[in-house]
Amino acid sequence: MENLIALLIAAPLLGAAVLLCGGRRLDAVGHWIGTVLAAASFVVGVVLFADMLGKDPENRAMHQFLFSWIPVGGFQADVAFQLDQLSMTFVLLITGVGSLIHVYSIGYMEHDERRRRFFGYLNLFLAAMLLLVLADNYLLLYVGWEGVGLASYLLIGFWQHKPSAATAAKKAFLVNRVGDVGLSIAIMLMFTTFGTFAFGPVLEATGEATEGKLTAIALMLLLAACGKSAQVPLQSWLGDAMEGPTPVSALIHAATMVTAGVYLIVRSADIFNAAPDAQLVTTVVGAVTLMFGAIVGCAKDDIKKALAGSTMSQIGYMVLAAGLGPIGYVFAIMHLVTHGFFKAGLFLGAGSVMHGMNDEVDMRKYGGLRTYMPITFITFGLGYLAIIGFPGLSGFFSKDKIIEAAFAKGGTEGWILGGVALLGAAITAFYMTRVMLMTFFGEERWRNQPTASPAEPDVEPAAAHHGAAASDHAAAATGEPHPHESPKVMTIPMIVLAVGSVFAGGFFSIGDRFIHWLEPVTDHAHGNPPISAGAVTASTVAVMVIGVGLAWLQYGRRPVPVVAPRGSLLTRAARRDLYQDDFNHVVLVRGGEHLTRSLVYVDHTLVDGVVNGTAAGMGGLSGRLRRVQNGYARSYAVSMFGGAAILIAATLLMRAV
Amino acid sequence: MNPVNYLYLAALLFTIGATGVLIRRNAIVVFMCVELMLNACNLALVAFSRMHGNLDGQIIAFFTMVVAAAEVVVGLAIIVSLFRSRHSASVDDASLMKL
Amino acid sequence: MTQQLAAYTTSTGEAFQFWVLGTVAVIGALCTVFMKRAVHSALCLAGTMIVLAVFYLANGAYFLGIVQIVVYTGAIMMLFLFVVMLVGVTAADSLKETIKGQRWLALLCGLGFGILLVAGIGNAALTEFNGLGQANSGGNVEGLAALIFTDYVFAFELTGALLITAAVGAMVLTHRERTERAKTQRELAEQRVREGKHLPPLPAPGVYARHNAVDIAGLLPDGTPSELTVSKTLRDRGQIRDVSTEALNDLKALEQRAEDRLERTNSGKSGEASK
Amino acid sequence: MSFPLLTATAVLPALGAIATAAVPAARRTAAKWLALIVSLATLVLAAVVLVRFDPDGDRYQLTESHAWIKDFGVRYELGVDGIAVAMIALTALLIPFIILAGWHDADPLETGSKRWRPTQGFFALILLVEAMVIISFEATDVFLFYIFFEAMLIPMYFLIGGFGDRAHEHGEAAASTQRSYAAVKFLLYNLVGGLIMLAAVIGLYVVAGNFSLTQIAEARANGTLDMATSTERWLFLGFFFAFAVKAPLWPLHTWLPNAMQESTAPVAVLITAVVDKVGTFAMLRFCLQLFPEASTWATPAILVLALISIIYGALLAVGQRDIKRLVAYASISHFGFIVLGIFAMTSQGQSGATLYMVNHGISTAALMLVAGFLISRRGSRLIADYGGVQKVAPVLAGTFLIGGLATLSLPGLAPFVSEFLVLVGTFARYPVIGIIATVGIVLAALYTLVLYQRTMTGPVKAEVEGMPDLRVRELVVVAPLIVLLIFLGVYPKPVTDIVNPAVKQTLSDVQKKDPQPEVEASK
Repeated sequence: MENLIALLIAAPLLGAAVLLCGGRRLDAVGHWIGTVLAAASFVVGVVLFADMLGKDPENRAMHQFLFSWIPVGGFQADVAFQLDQLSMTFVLLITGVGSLIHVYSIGYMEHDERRRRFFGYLNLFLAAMLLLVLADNYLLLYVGWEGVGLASYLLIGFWQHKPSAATAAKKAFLVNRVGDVGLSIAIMLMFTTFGTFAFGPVLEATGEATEGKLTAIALMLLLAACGKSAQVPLQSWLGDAMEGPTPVSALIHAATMVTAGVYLIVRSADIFNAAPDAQLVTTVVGAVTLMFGAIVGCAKDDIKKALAGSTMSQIGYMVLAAGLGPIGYVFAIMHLVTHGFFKAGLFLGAGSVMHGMNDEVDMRKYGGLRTYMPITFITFGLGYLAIIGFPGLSGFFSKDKIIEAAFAKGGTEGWILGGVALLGAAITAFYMTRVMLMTFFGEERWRNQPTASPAEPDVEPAAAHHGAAASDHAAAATGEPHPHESPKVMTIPMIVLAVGSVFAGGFFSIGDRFIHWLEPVTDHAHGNPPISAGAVTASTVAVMVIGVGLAWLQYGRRPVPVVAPRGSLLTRAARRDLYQDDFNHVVLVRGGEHLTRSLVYVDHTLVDGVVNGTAAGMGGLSGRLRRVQNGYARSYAVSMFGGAAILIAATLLMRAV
Repeated sequence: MNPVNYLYLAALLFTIGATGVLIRRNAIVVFMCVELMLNACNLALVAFSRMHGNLDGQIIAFFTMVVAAAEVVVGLAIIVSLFRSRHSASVDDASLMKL
Repeated sequence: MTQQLAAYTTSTGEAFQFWVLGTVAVIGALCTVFMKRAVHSALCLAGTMIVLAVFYLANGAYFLGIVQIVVYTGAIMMLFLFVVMLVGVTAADSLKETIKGQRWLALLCGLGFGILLVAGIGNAALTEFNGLGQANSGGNVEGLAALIFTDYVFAFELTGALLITAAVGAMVLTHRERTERAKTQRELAEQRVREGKHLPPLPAPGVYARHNAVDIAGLLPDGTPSELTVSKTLRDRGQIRDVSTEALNDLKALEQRAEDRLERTNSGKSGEASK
Repeated sequence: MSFPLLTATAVLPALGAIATAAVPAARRTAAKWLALIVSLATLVLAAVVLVRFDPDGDRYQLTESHAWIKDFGVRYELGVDGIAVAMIALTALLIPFIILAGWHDADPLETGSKRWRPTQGFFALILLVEAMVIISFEATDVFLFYIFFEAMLIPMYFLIGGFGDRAHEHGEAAASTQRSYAAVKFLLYNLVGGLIMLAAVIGLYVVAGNFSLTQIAEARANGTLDMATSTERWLFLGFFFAFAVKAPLWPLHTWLPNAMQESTAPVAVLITAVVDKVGTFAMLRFCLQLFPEASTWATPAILVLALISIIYGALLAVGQRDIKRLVAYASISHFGFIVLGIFAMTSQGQSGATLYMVNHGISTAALMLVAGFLISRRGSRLIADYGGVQKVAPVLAGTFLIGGLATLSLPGLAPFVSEFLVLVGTFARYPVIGIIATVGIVLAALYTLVLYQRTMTGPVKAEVEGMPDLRVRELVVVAPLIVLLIFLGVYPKPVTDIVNPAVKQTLSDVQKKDPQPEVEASK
């Protein structure tokens, strides 16, 4: 059975290789190859899962050693895999949601001439992501870690001819690189501390290391997690990453890749457990991000960016939970999985809306779409209910547990964290209701509204490619969109995900199934909140209702203006990502530009100048000296004569002395 | 009178000749000045001969004369051919060494 | 006489001779350097050399004294004069210095060098003069011959070789071998036509009958001299006599005389001019 | 006596160079093929060396030793250790690609011209450089090494000064002026370095009495050769200076951007991927073995210089407007990593540095050669003159991206392995320096991606429209390099197996041991 693990990665990797090297002759079948191989990987995952269920919970982990990768002195890196319950959860999520999104993309990218390549990149992503969660040491995890970064880079910048997409892709890669530095330093620290960086030995040896070292390692891991999971302060790339095609946003920037940071923290649980300071920092990062994302999500008019803010916020919950230690790990992962379902569903729904609206993303130009695209409306609505934590749906179970665990942290910290989480839940309900109302309810603001005109340079070009019918092209030309439901190949994945959003949470929670499943890997401790669990649940529901109500007052009762009003100070700040990008731009980009420019100048004038100056000095000196060599024999004779005189004088002087 | 005076005279003549070489541009005059320097040397040699009481100084002076004769022959030939090609006997005109 | 030469001091006669002739020699040397014309320089040098010959004789170098006169003054200086004539007797050098600082440097060096030499001689302990009495006892020429053919025979042979080489060298240097066939008259004519100048023969030099010399440029109708009329060699040497002003003056005088004879007045001429 | 395999490996390209130069003027293509075949034959010989070399055997293998200049104790001594074998393999591997990539770089400007525009010379010079580089890697006699270390400059000078990019924005005359400036700068820098090294070589002879690396190192190790501390330090500095110029290390680097900018892409690859490696290789072989104590003494200063190189080179790469200059500054940054790895004095660092030399050779070759293909299409080196190439020439853009990703050390590609080893090796002994060096990783991503974004993405520029994609010859050049990059990234064990024993011995020369992990140390 162990030998199948490599197959999980091999299938999509093969797909990527074939699709990217295959050339145009595979254009016709490329998307099917990609989808089939993704599905094959899912099937293998299911087989392995079934096998795992049949085993004793304590002995479910499987290992596969392929070959020795980098053996140098005491530095031994192997290509070896480890499949335990935690990895298994991820494998199923990645391959399952991944396969669904492959199917969805067949429809979404139908008219894109580079669809084969798109599927190649998607397969590459799946392979890298699976490598990330299957690696049995941190260095191999690092390979997957950067691999998903690469795939993300390629997919965000898939429409490369748009400068904004190319810039967003670059930004994502760079910000992630900063996080990656954290991971690489963490690995180095592990190597110098433990002499190894394989999961097993490192996590077993945590007791022997000093707390200072462990805190350092944990903080570096947290830095890496911040980069990959878009946590403050490295969150700025996620909003821009929405330049990528929507299936990419759903798969990579909502369901899987961005949650890798949570995986890393939970995987390194033993290290974090031994470093309480680092845990505290983790919870703070999570809390700050969940507020940050939520506030940003409230102000964005771009549907994808609003959802991106929401993603950030939800991952903030997970990181917060992960920072709580054994009382939170399981719930972090559980929220991760349910979030994977409903957020992917929401993004696919958003994609479907855009698909029907000539790739318009501004929600102010939506409205009343529920009658035109009923399936999208229902699936999106179910996802919406799940994310706001409507009782009985997925989000309710997972989020409620996190809030409970936050309170259970105890002391002032517990109250603050719990309060923030609760407030976050209210804001979540507010902004999601806002999205829902602006998109599917209210008046049809797209009437007589030329949406994203094709002349506009940075319009998603998919408008030209996947209008599905010729009439759409005509509509694009006249400007007014004709909302319509998407084809089945797109709606079926949405339906499947909606089902997941509804039932996954309940399924996991009944009988604490998920806790028992993960407990052998992550340890679980039951937290005891200072207030009863029932009270927490009640307040969660209450704030959710308040959030929904406020949103209805704001956007349901009153008509939504087509042009965004100026808004309050907070709104304006939130629209600009709380000025975080401006800060980056002024301090890092501008500063960097000045630095490099002045360095180029320094290199040219100072470093090179010393050399060139020496050369010029020599040249000048020889030029002067050359003038003495005027070519007249007589003047040479003078120097000879003078030289002779000097020689005689010297001789006489020497004799005199 | 001390015969050393001959040496002083020779030194004076030699210096005048040398200065002439440096100052004059006409190759022929320059050449004459060279001859003057040689003659000054000869005078010194003859005086030395007298000083030491042997004839070696005179022998050297004799050789100097012979060599000077050879030098004059070649030198004048050079001047003539230079004049033919450049229509000038100025040493400054033969400045091909100049860059 | 040999006794006297052996003495530390010389006779008064020799001292008198030295001071008088020495002065002459120095003046001659200075004139050699500072005379504008090469001919004058050569003559002055010859004078200096003769003085030196006398000094040789006075110093007991009889053979050298004679050789100095015969070979140096007689032969070598004549060679110089020949060359001077070849290059142009009358051409006077400009003594103006063209190289910046050359003259001052040269004078400075000369002065310094001279002082050093004098200082060196003054410093040397030259108090003992043996005189040539003993060396010349068997005759000066015989003494020299004995040395040349014994101790210095090798140098002597080499000198002979040097002389021969010099002779050959001089011939090689001055001899011009025709490397190509001389152009025929026809070819020369064709070349002139091709170059498009001087198709007719060059004009003759001389102005009227009064200045019928080859170094005088003929005058063009406007009274300016035409260098073309003078031989190329003279032109290159710069030995052209310009008589254009003279000719114009002559013409003016001629006209004046003619007017005087015809009793024309200046007023009439000016009146004519005002027309 | 056995077959002199090492001599043959070096002599074959030298003979090939002569033969290529002797090909008649009109038979230009024949000369190219001859050069290619000779370089491939050299590759075969290098492969034989690789196979015959036993990683676990003696330190120097396949040795040859003949008296040469008896009066000065100069011997013709050759021998290879694992590091040298890796470098020879790299050199022999890259030359065929360089020749193939430069196939048309030295063609006559006007077609049909029979004038001897030096096509033959171009390929002959490349082979000559190969011969000299290979023998530099093989020489175990300091004097012999010195001779070829210096002689290499002559063909390189002509390659830089004589052959530039075909098109140039300021016309051929300006290009020629800049070329000769670059070539002279290259020559002067390296000559100054070489001169100082010559003094040190002579000094070494005065102290040691012979030039044999093995003898001196042995005498140093068992204490029979005692050097005064100051003497050893001066000699070390003399050697190191020359190698630092060639490597090039900040602040002796400014010749590299000029040289790479002005020469054709294959020659630029030759400079940075092959010739410069002699500098870092020589640090490892000569500086550490001959002067172990002085090396330890100088380590802090050198590490700081290397660190400056890494960050400074990367920052300057970000600020460049010229593609080739950008790659040159990136190379300076990478050479900083190599030097860092060597002087970290850990097995990871030095193995990583050796691996880095190999990987950097391949990755720069891939990036630079593709850049060269790009430049030859548009006739401009300026980044701003490109845009949207990805749309018209996707394969070109893809290979360029892979080359760039290799340059930024993406995991899965070969340079990652070496860079990480260098960083880990440095971190183990000097944590602060290791952490600062990681900034270089971020900056590498910045300059690579900025370069890719500005040239390949965005709207298609008018001048770029209709640009042909990679041709078969170009694909033949690039594809194997990329395959190699991926292979060595996934499975670098073949190289590390060869290199590790040699590194171990070098470390024992300087009497250093890897630092123990903390947990074990506390036990």
